[in-house]
Amino acid sequence: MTRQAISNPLHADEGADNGAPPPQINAPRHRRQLRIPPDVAQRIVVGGLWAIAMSAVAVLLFIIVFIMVKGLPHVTPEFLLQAPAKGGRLGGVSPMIFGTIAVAGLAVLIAGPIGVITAIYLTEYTRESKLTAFIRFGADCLAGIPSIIFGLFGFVFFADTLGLGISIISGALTLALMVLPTIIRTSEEAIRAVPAAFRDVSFGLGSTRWQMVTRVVLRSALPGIGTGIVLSIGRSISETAALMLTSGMVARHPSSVFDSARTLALHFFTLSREGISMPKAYATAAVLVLAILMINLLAYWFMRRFIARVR
Amino acid sequence: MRASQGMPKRSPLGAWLDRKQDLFISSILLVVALSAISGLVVITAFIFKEGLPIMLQVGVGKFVSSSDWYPAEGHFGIFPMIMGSLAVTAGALVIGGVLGLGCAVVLTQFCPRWAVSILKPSIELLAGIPSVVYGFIGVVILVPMIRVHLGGPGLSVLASSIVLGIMMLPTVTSISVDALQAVPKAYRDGSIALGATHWQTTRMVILKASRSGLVAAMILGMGRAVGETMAVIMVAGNTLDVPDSILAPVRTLTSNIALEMGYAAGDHRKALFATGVVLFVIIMILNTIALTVSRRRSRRKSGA
Amino acid sequence: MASEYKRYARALWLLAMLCACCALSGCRRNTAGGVNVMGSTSIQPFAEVLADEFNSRHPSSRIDVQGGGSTMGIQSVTNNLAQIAMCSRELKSSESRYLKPIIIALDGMAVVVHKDNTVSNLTREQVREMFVGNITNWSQVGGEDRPIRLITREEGSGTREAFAKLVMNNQRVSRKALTQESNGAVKELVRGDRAAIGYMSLGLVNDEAKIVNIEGIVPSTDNVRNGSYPLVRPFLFVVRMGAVLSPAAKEFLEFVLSPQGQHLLVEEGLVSVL
Amino acid sequence: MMSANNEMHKVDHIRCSHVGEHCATSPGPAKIVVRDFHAGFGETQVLRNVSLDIYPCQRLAIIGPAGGGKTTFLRSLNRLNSLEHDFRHSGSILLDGQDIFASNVDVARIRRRVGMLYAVPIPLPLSIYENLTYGPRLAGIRDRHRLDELVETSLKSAILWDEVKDRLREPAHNLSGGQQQRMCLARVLALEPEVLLLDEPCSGLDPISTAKIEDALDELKSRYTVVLVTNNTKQAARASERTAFFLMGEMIECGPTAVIFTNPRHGRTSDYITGHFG
Repeated sequence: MTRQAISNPLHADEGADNGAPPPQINAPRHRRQLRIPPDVAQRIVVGGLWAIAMSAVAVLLFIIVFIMVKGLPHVTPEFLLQAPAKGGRLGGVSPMIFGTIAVAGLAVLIAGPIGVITAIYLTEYTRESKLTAFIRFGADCLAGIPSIIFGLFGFVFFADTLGLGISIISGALTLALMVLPTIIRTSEEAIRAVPAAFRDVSFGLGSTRWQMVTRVVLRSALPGIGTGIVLSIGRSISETAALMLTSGMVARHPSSVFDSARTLALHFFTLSREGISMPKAYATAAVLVLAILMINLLAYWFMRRFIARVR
Repeated sequence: MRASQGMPKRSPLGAWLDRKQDLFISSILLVVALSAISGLVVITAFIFKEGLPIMLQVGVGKFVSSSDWYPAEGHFGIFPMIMGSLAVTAGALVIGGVLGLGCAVVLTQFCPRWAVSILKPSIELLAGIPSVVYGFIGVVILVPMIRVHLGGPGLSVLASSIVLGIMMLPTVTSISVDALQAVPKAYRDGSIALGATHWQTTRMVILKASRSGLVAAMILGMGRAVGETMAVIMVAGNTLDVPDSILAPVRTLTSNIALEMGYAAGDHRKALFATGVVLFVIIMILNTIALTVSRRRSRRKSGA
Repeated sequence: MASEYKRYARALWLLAMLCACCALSGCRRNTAGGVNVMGSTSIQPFAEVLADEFNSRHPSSRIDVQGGGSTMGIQSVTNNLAQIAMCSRELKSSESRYLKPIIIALDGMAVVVHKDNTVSNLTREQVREMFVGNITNWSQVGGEDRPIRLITREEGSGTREAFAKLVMNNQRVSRKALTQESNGAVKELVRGDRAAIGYMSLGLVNDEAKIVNIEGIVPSTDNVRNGSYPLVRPFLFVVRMGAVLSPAAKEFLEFVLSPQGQHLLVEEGLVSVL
Repeated sequence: MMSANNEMHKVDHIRCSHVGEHCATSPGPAKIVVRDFHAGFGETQVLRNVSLDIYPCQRLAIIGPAGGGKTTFLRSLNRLNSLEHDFRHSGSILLDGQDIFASNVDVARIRRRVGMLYAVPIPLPLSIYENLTYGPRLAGIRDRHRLDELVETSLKSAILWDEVKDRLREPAHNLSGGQQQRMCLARVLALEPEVLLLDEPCSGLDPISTAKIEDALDELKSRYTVVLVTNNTKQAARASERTAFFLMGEMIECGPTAVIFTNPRHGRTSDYITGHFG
């Protein structure tokens, strides 16, 4: 019904085929049956869509407010600066803040360049072939493998076989593998969306392929690539299962990348699920959410500056 | 040569390098790409190597279709988990897909600029919230709500679908937004010029033109939902029965793996890897379906 | 503008290189004074308390406590990634051939129900019939008319294995039972659901849930220690047979079994083995 | 075919001496020599047996109905077609006597010497200044003053300098369509190319912008060899010394513009010019 109403103005001669007088866009009320005039449909749909978008924002606000109300009262300067004691029942989360930054940061530093380069290779340096389709397919499939399996792989391969031990670097490498499919796919989509004409022009002005890629394609694909990377940072920060087995649970300031470190998410998980201390758990969650809030805002601010400069 | 006198001359070596640059860079990129891809291949091989033998030993058919999961007694059947994963993912896709796509359409089509600058980052922020926090809030808020108002244990397909739907929303939205934005403005203007309303244009022109990107968004979102572990363990209930309603508790493939991996040894552990293999295959099938659907449609379109 | 952008890029590169250099210069896996303890997530919080205390007494040594689960702990000990494993289940026969278990504490297991549940005593028989699925309503054991909601732990967890052995006589737990992966999760469910029954580590129960007496016996520390309370499981530290432990590891084990160490565990709600 | 070509040469030489006043230098040997050039993509044959000379400091207009291979021909002259993986060709194209398809050729250099302007303006997502310096920078020019100078002279040549001299740092997107196209022209000129390829450069523009582009081209003809593909026969008549007519992948005829438009040898040429088809 909506479909008909909608398709009519664009195929204005449709009605004529059925012997009815040609419909006039200005007089939609006289059409057959229940028909919603397009402008009304537009209003309904747009209203509905806005409701959907608003509900998403409402969920976000609810989560943030809930965590903040429950957790912020327990977030004190000492909480941010002290190491935990008594299995987390006392003390703070400073080693976890550090560990989170180290593990997630390192993971994205590893996976980001590799993922983007792979995407560049797949889009700009090879032709569409069975192989590229296969790689894309494999990446999509891996995106759905539960992180615990990545964790086990990381434990067996990085920690044990490569002898890196249960350490920040093992955790970061495992996380890098986990987010790699996402980075590759989002970068690929972003690069593909760059108009082909830009490539033509760049070549026409005497660029090599590499110059074309770095100076034109990457620049216009940057917001899309950035989205993928921000998503990956989010995923890295919030990961628990894979890190439990690779970067470990030691609640102490690490002194090198070969030390074990516990992340905030893991700390929150232990505190809340083992029922050790709810106030500390909420406080940890509050710190975690605040940190993510800050990272996103920062990334967003950078991106906007960049886009403002480019467009 | 008059015209190019301003251009610096290259040494013969430099010129040769310039000429061969594409080749060099291409091979360097190839190495990096191959290392990334080999990483992905190795982990795939790892899963299959650990999981396939026990699966063949039990018998693939029995492993997939039996409902008896008693690892201590050597019974390995994951039919309920397969159904559980499918149910939860379908629910999540309905919720997350509708929400995510809705958000993307609003963001790209019906939204003033200032609102985009609030909406988009908040949706991306949702992606950064740890799954344990989602699961935790699910347990503390959503589960009691379902238990009190709808009955059942609260831990249920419905709870997991809602939590997963919200978790996949940012993935779906951000990729859909990119796809929708890639549609040339001329399409939209052209349609509006033909008298279509904004919504008609969106529906008939923009959504169609960006279909492949939207499908990719759904696939990636679905991948996130199928593969999510921690939040699902917390809110799904993890019973061994096939769920008979959306209020029934459910165990998914991922939660099966993550629940027991920490303690499993021997055949039990291998059976959990085999669960991973099944998960991988399911995702493969889902992706294949999605790919062929989008490809066939686009072919029919271009043929018409 | 382009050069400005390039300068940013260059600065970023430099920074990244610098970070890499720092990270690499810090490249030393100091296993010298470090002891890895890895395994069961239910023992982990207790082990952390022990390690904290030990580390503060011996600043030169470092005890690292990792989670991962009992099996991961045993695997790590086997592969030399850790010196001590924490295990909340009993060793499998294949494992006990080359591993040595050390009981560090006993953990009573409490059967817990909702605070408002009127049932306060159950026999082992009744608990078993509930978890098997033969008793399905609280009225059958003298409570309100309300279907019973079972909450169990995941297959393979130490708590579940102990429960299976001590209560279930190795009968299967009903398929309808909700499975939770931690003590805290069981507690959270029981706290909110009037129909629920579950079991968890005694040391972690607080006033949010109600502990049921088993066979009329109150699950107190004393009753656990003197053996009259039936639901007890050991917490194990596991080392490799014949492995040469580092001095720090040895000292740590000694500390755990010493009165001070045991006192810490008792404070945390466990039952001493002394 | 060859003999026809030779004939044309003669005609051209005569003609060129007539139009000598347009040219700063006298028409020496051909700048670009195309011989027996065939080209296609995959299974599709697009160009058949094209032989053509393009003389320095002259404007050659290529006209013909759509699908005649004009653009493919143009894109062959700076090897842009080689970017398509299924592009194949035979025959030769010589630029100053050098085969541009030879294996030891620096393609980027060829493209700098043979600049191209597209049918629609395609500003790169950069500022106006960066757009203009894009090519020179790639060619290795780093000197700030030299770049500034190039920007100014090329913008002046494209008759755009006065309109944009105060907004060089703005994104090029902000310009109007006609201004964008002139910026694109300036961008090519900044490379100081020897040959200019223009692919229907005015097809999307209003008459005023078209006039401005044509004015700019008129000033440039003394310094550049220009190949202009156009659908607009009037433009071809106005803005070229010689004209070639392409039909269905073949070059039907080529000669002085005045001759082609008044007294073509082939019936199909006159049909096209008088608007009977295409």
